[in-house]
Amino acid sequence: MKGSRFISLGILASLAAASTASACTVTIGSVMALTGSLGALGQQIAEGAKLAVHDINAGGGVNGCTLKMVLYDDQTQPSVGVDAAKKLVSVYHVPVIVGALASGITLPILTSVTAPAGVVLISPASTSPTFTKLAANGTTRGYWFRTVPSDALQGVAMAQLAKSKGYKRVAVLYLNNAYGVGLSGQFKNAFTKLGGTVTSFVSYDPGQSSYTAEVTQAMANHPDGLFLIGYPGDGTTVAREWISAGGPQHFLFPDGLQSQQFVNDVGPQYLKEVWGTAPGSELTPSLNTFQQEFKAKYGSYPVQAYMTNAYDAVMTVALAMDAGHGSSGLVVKNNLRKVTGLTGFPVYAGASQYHHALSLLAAGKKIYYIGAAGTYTFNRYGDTNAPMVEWTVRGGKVTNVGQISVATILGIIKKLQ
Amino acid sequence: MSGVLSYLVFFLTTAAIYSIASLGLNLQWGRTGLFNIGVSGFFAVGAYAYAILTISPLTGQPGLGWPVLAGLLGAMVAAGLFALLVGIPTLRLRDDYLAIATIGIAITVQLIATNEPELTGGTNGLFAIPQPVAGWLHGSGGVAFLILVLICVALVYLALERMIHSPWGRVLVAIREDETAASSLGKSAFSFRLQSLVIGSMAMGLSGALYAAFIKFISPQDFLPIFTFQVWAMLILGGSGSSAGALLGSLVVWAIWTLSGGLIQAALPAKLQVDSGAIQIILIGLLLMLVILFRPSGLLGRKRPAVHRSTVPSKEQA
Amino acid sequence: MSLLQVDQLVAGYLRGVPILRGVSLSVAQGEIVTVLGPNGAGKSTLVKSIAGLVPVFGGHTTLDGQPLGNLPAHRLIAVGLAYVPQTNNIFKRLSVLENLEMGGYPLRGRLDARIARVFDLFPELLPFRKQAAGRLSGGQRQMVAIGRALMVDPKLLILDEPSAGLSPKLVAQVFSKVRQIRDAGVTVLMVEQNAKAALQISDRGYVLAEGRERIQDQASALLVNPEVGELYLGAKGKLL
Amino acid sequence: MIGQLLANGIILGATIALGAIGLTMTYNILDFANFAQGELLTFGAYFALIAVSAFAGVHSTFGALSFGWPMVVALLLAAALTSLLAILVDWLVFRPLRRSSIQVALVIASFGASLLLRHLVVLIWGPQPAYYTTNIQISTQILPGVRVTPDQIFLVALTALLVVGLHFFLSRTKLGKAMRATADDPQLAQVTGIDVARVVRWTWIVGGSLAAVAGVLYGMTVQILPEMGFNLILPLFAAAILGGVGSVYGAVLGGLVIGIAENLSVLFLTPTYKPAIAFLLMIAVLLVRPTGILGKPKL
Repeated sequence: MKGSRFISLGILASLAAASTASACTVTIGSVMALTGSLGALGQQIAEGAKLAVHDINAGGGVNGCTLKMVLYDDQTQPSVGVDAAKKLVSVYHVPVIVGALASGITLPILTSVTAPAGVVLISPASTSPTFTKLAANGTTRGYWFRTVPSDALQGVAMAQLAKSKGYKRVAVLYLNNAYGVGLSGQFKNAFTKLGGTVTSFVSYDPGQSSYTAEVTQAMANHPDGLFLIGYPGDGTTVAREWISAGGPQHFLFPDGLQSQQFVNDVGPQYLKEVWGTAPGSELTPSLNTFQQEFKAKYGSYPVQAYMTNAYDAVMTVALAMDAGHGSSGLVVKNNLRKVTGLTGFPVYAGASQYHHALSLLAAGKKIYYIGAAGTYTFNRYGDTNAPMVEWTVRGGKVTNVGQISVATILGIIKKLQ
Repeated sequence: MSGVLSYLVFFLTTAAIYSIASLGLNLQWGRTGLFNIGVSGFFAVGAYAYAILTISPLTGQPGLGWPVLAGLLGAMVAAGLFALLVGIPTLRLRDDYLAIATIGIAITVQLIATNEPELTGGTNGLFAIPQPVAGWLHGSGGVAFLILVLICVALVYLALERMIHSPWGRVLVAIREDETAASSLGKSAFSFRLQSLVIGSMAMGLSGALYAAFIKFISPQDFLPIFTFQVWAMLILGGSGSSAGALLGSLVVWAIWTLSGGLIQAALPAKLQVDSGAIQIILIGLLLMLVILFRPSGLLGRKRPAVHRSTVPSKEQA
Repeated sequence: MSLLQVDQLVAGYLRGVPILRGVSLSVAQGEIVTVLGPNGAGKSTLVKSIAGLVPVFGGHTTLDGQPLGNLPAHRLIAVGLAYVPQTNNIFKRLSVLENLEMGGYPLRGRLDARIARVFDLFPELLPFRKQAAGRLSGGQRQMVAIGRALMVDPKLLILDEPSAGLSPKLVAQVFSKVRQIRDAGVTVLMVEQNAKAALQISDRGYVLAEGRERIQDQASALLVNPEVGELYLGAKGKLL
Repeated sequence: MIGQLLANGIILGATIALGAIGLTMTYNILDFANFAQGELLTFGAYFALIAVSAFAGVHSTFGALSFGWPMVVALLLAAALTSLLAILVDWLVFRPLRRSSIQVALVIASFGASLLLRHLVVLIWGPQPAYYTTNIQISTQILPGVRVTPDQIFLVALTALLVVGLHFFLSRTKLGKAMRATADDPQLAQVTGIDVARVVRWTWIVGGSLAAVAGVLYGMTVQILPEMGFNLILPLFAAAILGGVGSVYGAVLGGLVIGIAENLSVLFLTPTYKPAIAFLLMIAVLLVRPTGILGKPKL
């Protein structure tokens, strides 16, 4: 392809930073929303992923090489995200892309870029059930993983939590996207089967001029409390309008709203009775490590969903590369399950733990990574089961207060069928 | 195939798909003066029509499993019919009312795509969309599809050029320049404008169908108003009124849109990286405004002598 | 000495495509001068270019000895020139009174006396003073337009086809008002299609054809000039 | 529920009306659809945020309202700075384009300006929502089934006051009348001796100030977000066109109609279809009355 050299040079020059890797650098890609509707959440998630890169390099790198992560903004726009992914795959030859966040962007990247190219796509935030369908019909070719569970688990967990806290009549207000539709449906189904009543089931679109109509509709039929599904941003406004309109100040919040920023913006004085769920585990020391490191590096730690999942995604990918002594997409795909699960020697988050993992691997030991968001057991569709954390707001702070194990959730699901 | 070349194929495919929409817009705006800022709506109708017609019902989605060629034609027909539906009530209105109406309709289309899952897959979108010529030139990394798209571009280009330079096309320009004069010549301006809207929208529908086939997945998020802005930027930058300008503009604008991301990432200090998206859009906005300000006729636009605003008869006559 | 002096005026909408190709005319203090000509001869363009609404490419125009050059339209009022366009010559959504007030916009101080003078001239407008001007009849609107122009006490009043679209009875009424205005001391330059009625109240007239003045004479002479009738009517069909 | 939805509609409609007044005035005088009008609302809200944060230590509230003197200062500052911004954008972008006289370029440029300004907000203030105060007012029942907050009553009252004030400005002052005259017929205004450039400047000031107030009121009762103005721009256009471009009272009426229709629509449709209501209503009205409800008839 001599003729293409000139063009290649031109593009390389224009990309400036491309292919300047030294002899021993492993480059992975990341596509996340840094602007657009998910920008607020995405910026923190990206910091989570970057922290993992930092820890990995501090702990010895990947197969002795420096790990580098090229991060692209998808502007919360599918065509831009797909283009970014294609660029990462074609020009940077990345074996792995961490991302994207919104399912609507992750899906086209998966179908048109990463799966055909044999590149691992591992998302820390895309919870749509569609991925499971795609994996089942073979479209993903096994190159798809996510470090968040599908919505199905959380819906059930939340229904169980609501029931155990004595809620009988719950209004549901959900964000009208793949995440909100999936989670709200699962919740409604499970909560009804558990004997509760969903008094109103109202969707809202982000970027409305006002949400009063939705809130008014949700408040009809006298609910005990509100299950609000969304992200900080629009979610904050909806919550405030609910409070302002005189709705009962009893809230159920999912992972998307597990955010200190959200609590601060709504006003902790109104969030006295809050029960939340989120995938993860409060029991691991990894979360502590992550929080401390994050605070040390960025000044403060915003409790927010998916940051830990992004960190874990990068860590598991690096460990898979180490375990497989390579850095291709195939190596990652084949070894991700070997460094996760529940058997072997546990390793945790942080640079020193990563270093420890390297020595265990060098000694030929089987390890499993216990991440900041818990353990991971990837099934054949790339989905993971995760325990659910119960969280609440105590003294104005987002606090984890309990855990619902995977076994419990699966038990409930079985019972309900 | 070398990585850069493979990306180039990908890049060209996207730009070429955009260019078909921009050719359609050139007929509507550049030649007829129809102020359509609902391009994303017609694009979406084409994309969904193609997806729904061709997706195999075996995937458990709303799909008819038609052959891809029927899907492409169906997408054009659907977009054309939709344009007819939109055009009949709005084309008699003032130009900028048409603009607001079309952008409203684009949003309505997006809302329908979001809220009618039985028809459109809703927010989960539609996947497993068949791609024409996918199996051809095996291992070529999409060159076959690029060739198909380029053939479509060529066909649309030639067809539109023929129309533009026919007597029909000259009537369109006459209508754009002076509607009263055109009507007094006995031509029904409304009917000509409607034809132009429908034909231009069919090109947009084809563009949407090819996009769906290319990405193999569509969801309501693909059809945000920013898409319309991108297509307009392509036409304005390339040169409104010129089909060749529309093609060149698509290439240049899409290159700016995608490459500037990498450049800005490289240029910014790590601390500001999360702001890079905002900075990129600010720079793109700035660049476009500079083009509009300093080269209003675009790169290849014909320089029409501009009529002085102060001499344009007052609005009711214009 | 003439109040308005136009020498070899070249003007048009686009540079290189002049509509006026060297027009000269003069209007003396206290005169009514009418510009006639077939459609497309450039009559309206002539008055618009004097009023600063059409770019001037060549020639020289003075009012009361002061060069007008390319002064913007809103500055011409101060020089003493008021212009009434043929169409769209009133603010439709403003009341009659407000229309007159706008006529006096460049002036400082109270306008009551001037407004009263306009109503003296057009007493038939008085009942409609608070009504939106757009609701008035054609003849009344023409009076509002002229009244508005008179608010600044112009030296020269330019009227672009004041009789357009009016019934013969109203035409006579408008022209008699024009006469009254002149008698009050305002010089008038007008463009007319209605040659006969206009010349009857005019002192002098010009006939324009193809962007140049073709004939100029006393109004009474033009009325009987066979060439005028022929040019006027003969050329009409051809130029359309 | 209808009473509550109606009240919500009036509250939203009042905000839309304020924003649409500026839009309808510039639309008519400058003869182009200014898509950057929404960003004037956004900047208004953020300018006020600067002032409110600067007075963070001052504890002052008026009666039952959530704010006090700092907000008054903030409103004035927001109006002044937003007017300046509007004039600046006009001077840098729209004025040169008015000279080159390619109409669509103006609209596209305004769309570009909107994009640019919106992301400037993201860059300066960040993408997350902001609030003037973390206190939330709990609504009280004023009529059976109708609950509103004191701030919302203030919003409607201030809007009414501003509309009445604007009415006096436009019908009693020389500048106001000149504005109406220029809107009616810019060319005739020029011939009449009105300095149109000056009127245009004042139009931006009036429109910008009202947009700033609308932004602050919206920020006070809903949220402050970089996209807030952009999310409102389509209802603003619908209101301006519905009421008849150029008519101030039409814009107010249009705003109320849009606000009420959007809110009442949830009785028949899922609320996610709400944004479409404004357009369908607009198109329906235009089919019957192409110049809008209070638009000037073709004469």
